[in-house]
Amino acid sequence: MAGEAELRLRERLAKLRSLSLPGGTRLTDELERLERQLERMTQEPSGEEIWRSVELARHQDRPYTLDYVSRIFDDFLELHGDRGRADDAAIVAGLARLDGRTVAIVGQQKGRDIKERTSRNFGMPYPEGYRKAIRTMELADRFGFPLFTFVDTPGAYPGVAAEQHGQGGAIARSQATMVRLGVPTVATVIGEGGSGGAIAIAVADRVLMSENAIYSVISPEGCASILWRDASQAQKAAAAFKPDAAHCLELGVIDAIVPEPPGGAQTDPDEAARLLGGSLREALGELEGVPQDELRRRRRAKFRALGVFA
Amino acid sequence: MAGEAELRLRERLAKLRSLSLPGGTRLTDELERLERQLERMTQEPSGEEIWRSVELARHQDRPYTLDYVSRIFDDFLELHGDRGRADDAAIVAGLARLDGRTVAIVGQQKGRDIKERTSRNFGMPYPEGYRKAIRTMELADRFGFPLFTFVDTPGAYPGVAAEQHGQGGAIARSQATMVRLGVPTVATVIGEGGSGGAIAIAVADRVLMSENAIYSVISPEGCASILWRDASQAQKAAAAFKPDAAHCLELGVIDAIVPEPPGGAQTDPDEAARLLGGSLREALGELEGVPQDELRRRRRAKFRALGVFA
Amino acid sequence: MSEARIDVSIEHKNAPEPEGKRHPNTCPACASHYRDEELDASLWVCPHCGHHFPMRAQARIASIADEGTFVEESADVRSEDPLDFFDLRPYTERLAEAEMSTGLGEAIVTGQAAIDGHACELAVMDFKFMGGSMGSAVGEKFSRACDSAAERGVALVSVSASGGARMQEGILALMQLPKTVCAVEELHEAKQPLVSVLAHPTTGGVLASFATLGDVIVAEPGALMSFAGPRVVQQTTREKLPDDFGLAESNLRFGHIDAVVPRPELKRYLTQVLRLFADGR
Amino acid sequence: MSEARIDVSIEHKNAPEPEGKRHPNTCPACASHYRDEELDASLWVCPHCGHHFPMRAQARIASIADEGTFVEESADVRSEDPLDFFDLRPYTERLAEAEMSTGLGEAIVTGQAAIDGHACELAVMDFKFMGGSMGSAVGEKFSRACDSAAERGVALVSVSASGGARMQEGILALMQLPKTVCAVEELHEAKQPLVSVLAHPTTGGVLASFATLGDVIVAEPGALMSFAGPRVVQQTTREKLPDDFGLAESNLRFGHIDAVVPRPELKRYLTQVLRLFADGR
Ligand SMILES: [Zn+2]
Ligand SMILES: [Zn+2]
Repeated sequence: MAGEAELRLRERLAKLRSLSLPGGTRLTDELERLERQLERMTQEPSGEEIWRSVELARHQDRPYTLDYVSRIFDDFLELHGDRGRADDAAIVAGLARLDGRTVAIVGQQKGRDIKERTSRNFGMPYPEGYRKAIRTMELADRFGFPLFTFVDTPGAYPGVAAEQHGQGGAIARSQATMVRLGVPTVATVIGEGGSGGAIAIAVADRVLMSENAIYSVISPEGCASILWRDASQAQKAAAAFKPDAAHCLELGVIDAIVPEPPGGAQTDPDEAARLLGGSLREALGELEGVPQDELRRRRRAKFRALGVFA
Repeated sequence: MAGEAELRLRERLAKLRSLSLPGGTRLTDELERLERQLERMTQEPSGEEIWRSVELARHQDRPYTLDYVSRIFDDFLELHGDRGRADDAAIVAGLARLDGRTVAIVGQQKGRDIKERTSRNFGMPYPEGYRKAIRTMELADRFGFPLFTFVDTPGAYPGVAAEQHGQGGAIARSQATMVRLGVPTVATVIGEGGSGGAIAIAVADRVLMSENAIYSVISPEGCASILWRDASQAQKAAAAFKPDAAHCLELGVIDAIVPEPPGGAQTDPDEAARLLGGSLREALGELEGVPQDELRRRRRAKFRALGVFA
Repeated sequence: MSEARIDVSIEHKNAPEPEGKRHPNTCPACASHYRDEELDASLWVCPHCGHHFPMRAQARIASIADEGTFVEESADVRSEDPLDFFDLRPYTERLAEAEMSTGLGEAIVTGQAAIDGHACELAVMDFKFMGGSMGSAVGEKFSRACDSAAERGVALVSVSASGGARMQEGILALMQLPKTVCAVEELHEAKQPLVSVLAHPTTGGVLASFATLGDVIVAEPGALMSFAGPRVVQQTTREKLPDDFGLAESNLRFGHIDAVVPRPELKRYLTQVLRLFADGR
Repeated sequence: MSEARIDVSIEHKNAPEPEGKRHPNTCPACASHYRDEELDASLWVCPHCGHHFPMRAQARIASIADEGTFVEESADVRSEDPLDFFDLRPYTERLAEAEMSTGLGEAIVTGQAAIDGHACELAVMDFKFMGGSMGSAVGEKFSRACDSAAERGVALVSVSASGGARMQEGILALMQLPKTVCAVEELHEAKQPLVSVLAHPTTGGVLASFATLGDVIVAEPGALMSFAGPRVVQQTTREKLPDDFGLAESNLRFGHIDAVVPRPELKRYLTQVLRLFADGR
């Protein structure tokens, strides 16, 4: 959908925009120059292109969290359980090494075959899953492990038991935990970034998004059935609320787009992992050495700045 | 069972013993003098006297946590729920004022009539109760409220669901939370201090114990049925493991004994509350102004020092 | 299957009446009908059966703030339309209509106030403004209210009533969740509490952000508080929903709130909470 | 009633065989019989069916520490008898007998070691010494092991096997819970992890203190880990216990441990954990 050059350009633009300019005209000039360049290079993704992202983000052969983890990290040690009531397989958590350095990992996990899909609840976590995420984040914080999260969920599970176990509060507290962490954090939306269930583990210093991933406040079908009163208008809804990576970057919601192999990550998972690995290393590199308090301050400032209002 | 003079003497002794002596002979002399005085004044509580404590500690008319809270504190606001799965009525938690100053309260609560006893599970908490305690402690810590806990439980509930919900881990984490608090903490064993279920909320800067309360590693009946293989030997077991306040003070497990009205707290709950209120104020007074880190350091040193070995 | 792995036991209790299409002043619980002034005088609680009608933001503020103490802040903050969103109608048109019909600039009203003499900050949502949905303007106003409370060293009392995030702002609406969470975190760093009052309904993104981060959380009787609405749950799971699904009373039982507080007692309750938090320092 | 208020749903799975009175080298699962040397060679795991026999502290240390690396610490710490405790026999006599029959000074052995080259501290309990019960000496030795690990900047690996607190030391035994919790807290302040391995059985006071505070917690297959033992639960509640009540496998399902690790894989697993925690700093 977008060439690598364009992605880099968008990324650079987003970074420039996020800088608090110390009165420098020079920077503003560069910003304008880059924006013009980008405009020439590309138009807005069309409705069809956006829908193609929705389809690719949900493609059954798309790499899932553990597919990336096994390719990018060494020595993955999965941790289980929320230390309270359950082990929710829709969220995987653990420790691993990246270039010899230990990091913590939290991600939603969909299943490949019917049996695994069911056992992982199609990547839709219960509150217990978010509590497992929280305790893993706290472990990372205690030992100074950088945290990588991988977002790939249609949404938090909307079931009776999930509500009774406190789905809303668990999502809120997972976000609050991420806000408090004193370690570098990098979140990547690798497939479906579905609403509250996604943001619960995505309040990170750097938020990346795979080229064909989607990130949205509601599913296209959900939006269509509420606003158009017709779930089959999903494509129209997606075109309206623009869940694609290019728009998310433009809105400042993500910091960079992770390129995928031509045709999508599912065509070449190894190459997709190589590209994602590069982006993760780059993002972590930008964060290392930043003092804890400064990390927290910048993270809060970044999310506090999101939104468009008059 | 013991005169007020004796209690004060024991208390003074316990405090002297707990000081880390900076090479001072003078203090050691005083210690010896006090010990001789105490010896003259009293013998060890006999087996019968210990059993009398067991009976009084369990007396059906004995004041429970809320009876003391309503008499000692103003403006009690009960907080409910563990923010996860349940509200366990065997533990009450909340905020209140003591002499105009806001404090946090956590305590086990038995029921007065059959219906309340059942709904409060006879004061035997589930893990959910300890999770409510933990979140209340964290609230106190966040806002700098001193914490008062009241111990009155036969023990943590030994049920299938309680085990499945992580009874052991909840008790351990409640203790760990108390170790970390940066606010003054005062625990009082007001009735039955039953084993792990009791210590879960008793890892405090000052640990008080009502004159006729008991504090023990196992119930007399449980001990008898294991060691004597006969639960009816409970009285013999109690005499052997000495759960009474005088012995707890002698062993350094508690810091002071709270006097009760003659015949026990049940004979005059108002007077019992007046006496307890005085002890709580005194204990808090000793802790106020101590910096957070120093509070934590002393608390850890105190519990690290408990035990007798060669 | 996955339901069976994670414990799914549910409990059933007395059901509220279905809403249907009635006159807004007809009590859905007992079918009594009232004039506006009657309900206004009774804090929009049915004098006959105690049912809690939805309460507008200004009425809410009047019911808890001391007379003449409320000073609105951030009144000029307005929503934009960053996505040029158009469903059956343009988002801008919906906004204009909401402003016209409610007299409010957005779905939340914030400002300084005193409750029984205790200075505090208020953030009160109004369900009538686009279903109390949270977009960038609501997120900004709530966050500024946190800042105002932190700066002035007072508690923030929020009253939520929201269907969730505002779809018309797309991903930026979702970003109001972490934004408000960050704001609450900064309030907490200033050692000031958030007292969260959940009115009917508090669902979706508002429940999954600031509303459940209250240091004290209470709900009004019969208020729905659920992340997913009953219809979504029903459609997704095909489960039979318990009669009290997501209601305040069931949330109290499941440990998610501190109390269910009837509206006539709310001011007294808030006074106690503010007094306790003020005396701690 | 109270059971019904808090969700009590339970699950049933395949039962282990009851223990009964057999020769200690007869497998309770498949009834195969072995000589000591045979079981020693198989890490006390039944070569026929995989049942995990209890393992003595020295054999455990030999099975996970690199050869020749273990240096015992606090070997001279011994229990006292602060209560002059006498049940059917004096506590001092029970202690002497335990020391004679086990060759150990107490129910825990602690010291420095290396696991596949990773320096660490070990704290290994021995169920044969008075049922692995925790009195003042066990608490002190465990706590000193935390200190030693903190000072040397290495992880602490504990292997627990315990019936709980040692009744014969009365309230002082209970105080070993907060004491060891404080020690773990000090280990954490030194940024060093506790890796907790639960062997059969880990119950009562040991489960309710350091054993469940591990940064990583694993259990051996079939190990009982419960705060209250099955008999107490049965007697108190008159409930029918699930067949896998309190077993490692059910604790994994309920979210309390990270993994069930068969004994032959334990050294490899610990190596990975130590490597990960060592590379973080
Ligand atoms: Zn009515
Ligand atoms: Zn066998």
